[in-house]
Amino acid sequence: MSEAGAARQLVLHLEGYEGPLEALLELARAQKFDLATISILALVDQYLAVIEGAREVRLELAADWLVMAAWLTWLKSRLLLPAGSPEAEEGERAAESLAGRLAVLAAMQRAAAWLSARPLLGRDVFARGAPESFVTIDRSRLRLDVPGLLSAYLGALRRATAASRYQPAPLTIWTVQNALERLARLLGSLPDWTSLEHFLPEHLAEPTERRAALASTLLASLEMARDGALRVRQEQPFGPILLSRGVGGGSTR
Amino acid sequence: MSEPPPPSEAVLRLAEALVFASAEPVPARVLAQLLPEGEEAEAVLAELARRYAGRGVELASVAGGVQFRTAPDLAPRLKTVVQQPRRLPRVAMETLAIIAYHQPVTRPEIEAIRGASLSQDTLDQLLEAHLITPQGRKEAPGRPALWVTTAQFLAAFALSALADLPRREDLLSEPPPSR
Amino acid sequence: MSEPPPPSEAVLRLAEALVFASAEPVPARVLAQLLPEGEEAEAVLAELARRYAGRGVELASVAGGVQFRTAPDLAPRLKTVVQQPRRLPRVAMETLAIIAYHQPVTRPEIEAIRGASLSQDTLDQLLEAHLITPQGRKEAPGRPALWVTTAQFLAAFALSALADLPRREDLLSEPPPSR
Repeated sequence: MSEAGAARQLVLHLEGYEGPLEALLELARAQKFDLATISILALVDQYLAVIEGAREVRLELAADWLVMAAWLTWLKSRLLLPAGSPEAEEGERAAESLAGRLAVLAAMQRAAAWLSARPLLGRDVFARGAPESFVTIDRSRLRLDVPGLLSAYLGALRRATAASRYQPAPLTIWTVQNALERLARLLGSLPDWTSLEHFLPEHLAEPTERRAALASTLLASLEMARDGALRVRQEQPFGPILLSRGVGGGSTR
Repeated sequence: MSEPPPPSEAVLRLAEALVFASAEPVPARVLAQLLPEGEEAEAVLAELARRYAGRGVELASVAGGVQFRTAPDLAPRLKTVVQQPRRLPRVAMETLAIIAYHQPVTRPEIEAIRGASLSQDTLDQLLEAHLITPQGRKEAPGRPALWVTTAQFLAAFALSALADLPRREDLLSEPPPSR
Repeated sequence: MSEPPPPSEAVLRLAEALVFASAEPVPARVLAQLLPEGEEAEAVLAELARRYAGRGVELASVAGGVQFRTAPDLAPRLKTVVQQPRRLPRVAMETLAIIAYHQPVTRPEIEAIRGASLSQDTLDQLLEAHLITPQGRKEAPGRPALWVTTAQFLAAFALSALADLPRREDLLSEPPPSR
């Protein structure tokens, strides 16, 4: 009876809580709130009853409330097992950890209440409305030093000479089109699965150029795999990407 | 050991003027720079606090210094004349408490403690009030920002240091001590 | 007519807090709104002024009201001047260095060395700081002014003579310092 009463009350106030953990804490408070002796099992039952009740009223219950309900159902199944089994111990640990989280949240709520009860500057106490400043900042002097002078001189000379001779280094971009042509050319000569990297052009020294070429080659291989000209395989995340000729042979240009 | 002589009136006037003029809490060492040899800044401030006790304006120890503030009991009557900021919502106060006790702390850590996601609004309210500030990043995936409380946080809640907060152990069981 | 009774301590505390917390001078009529029946705002402020007379902070009558002000004799002792020397902007520093190494040098020559035009602003900054001065004119078309560094330039950089600067060859034979 009292349980149902608590449940109904919470249904009405579901939106008043920031999240399921806070609602659980509120339910725990209803159990006289001693986190050391709190009955996690009773708490789980109450929460599940609340969620069940709420679902009857509103179908669109937020995901984190349902995730918590699912987790608590799992916890309950563990807590009901005979003591001593590994599963039961797992349940005990999870229940302890839940009690610990509730205790921390309760402590932080008390801390917030303690802070709120303090005289707040600007609300309960006021500082001087018109403070006087006696600090004058003197920025009339210059900070000068020889290293600064020299580096400025060298900077000016360097820039002046660079300006007269500067030529941007040509940036080699291995386009998807390049990669498609190269793949088509090389694929026919390869009997077996071969790593994607073997299809990169050899002359790329810069790491950025290599990475760009890798991306283009991957795109090109996906393009060709779609047409059935080749097959692409990767055994595990971040593992090497392997290519081989398509079963259909595909069209090579 | 003999009792040191009480601070001179001239020195008390100077300290009074210095603390009155300043917009921020004044640390004892700032006063010390202005004092003649042999005068102890701490002793001068203690005497000043004694003289202002019970008056409409009192000397409070906050954020590592001292600051004159109106007496808390006068607030209800002053409020009608002096402008006041709006109250922080409960969620913001809880988030502030979590940052105060767990700093430096990341946003996901705050969210884990509250068991709810932290809205941008709440973060903005605390930032706007200058109560929290980011300080560095955690060396973890995504390098999330680490949050800490500010000196304004101490000043706003009349704390002289973070150590003035109730101990965590005390918060875990008993109701917080009222002061 | 009988003398009115002196203001109560409670009323003096309130007035003290109000004047302290207000950003603007407080007119007697604003205080009057807060006072209980029978208390004269003028009399309260007069008594407050009397109590603060001679202290580090005094109650001053200013435009339209009263305000706490630092006692005039203490203000000079509280004054601190914080020296924050400026750095010369990069362009000015480069120009100064070119003049130091190539003097006497004309403006077009400076521009040729920097590979950029030289604004009057930059020259003015250096002239204002007494670091450079014109000295004669070059016998060339347009007779452009020749620029040299001054004695103040040497003093500012703590050099006893221009020869104290590293030679150009010393600077350029080595790779430029990485900073």
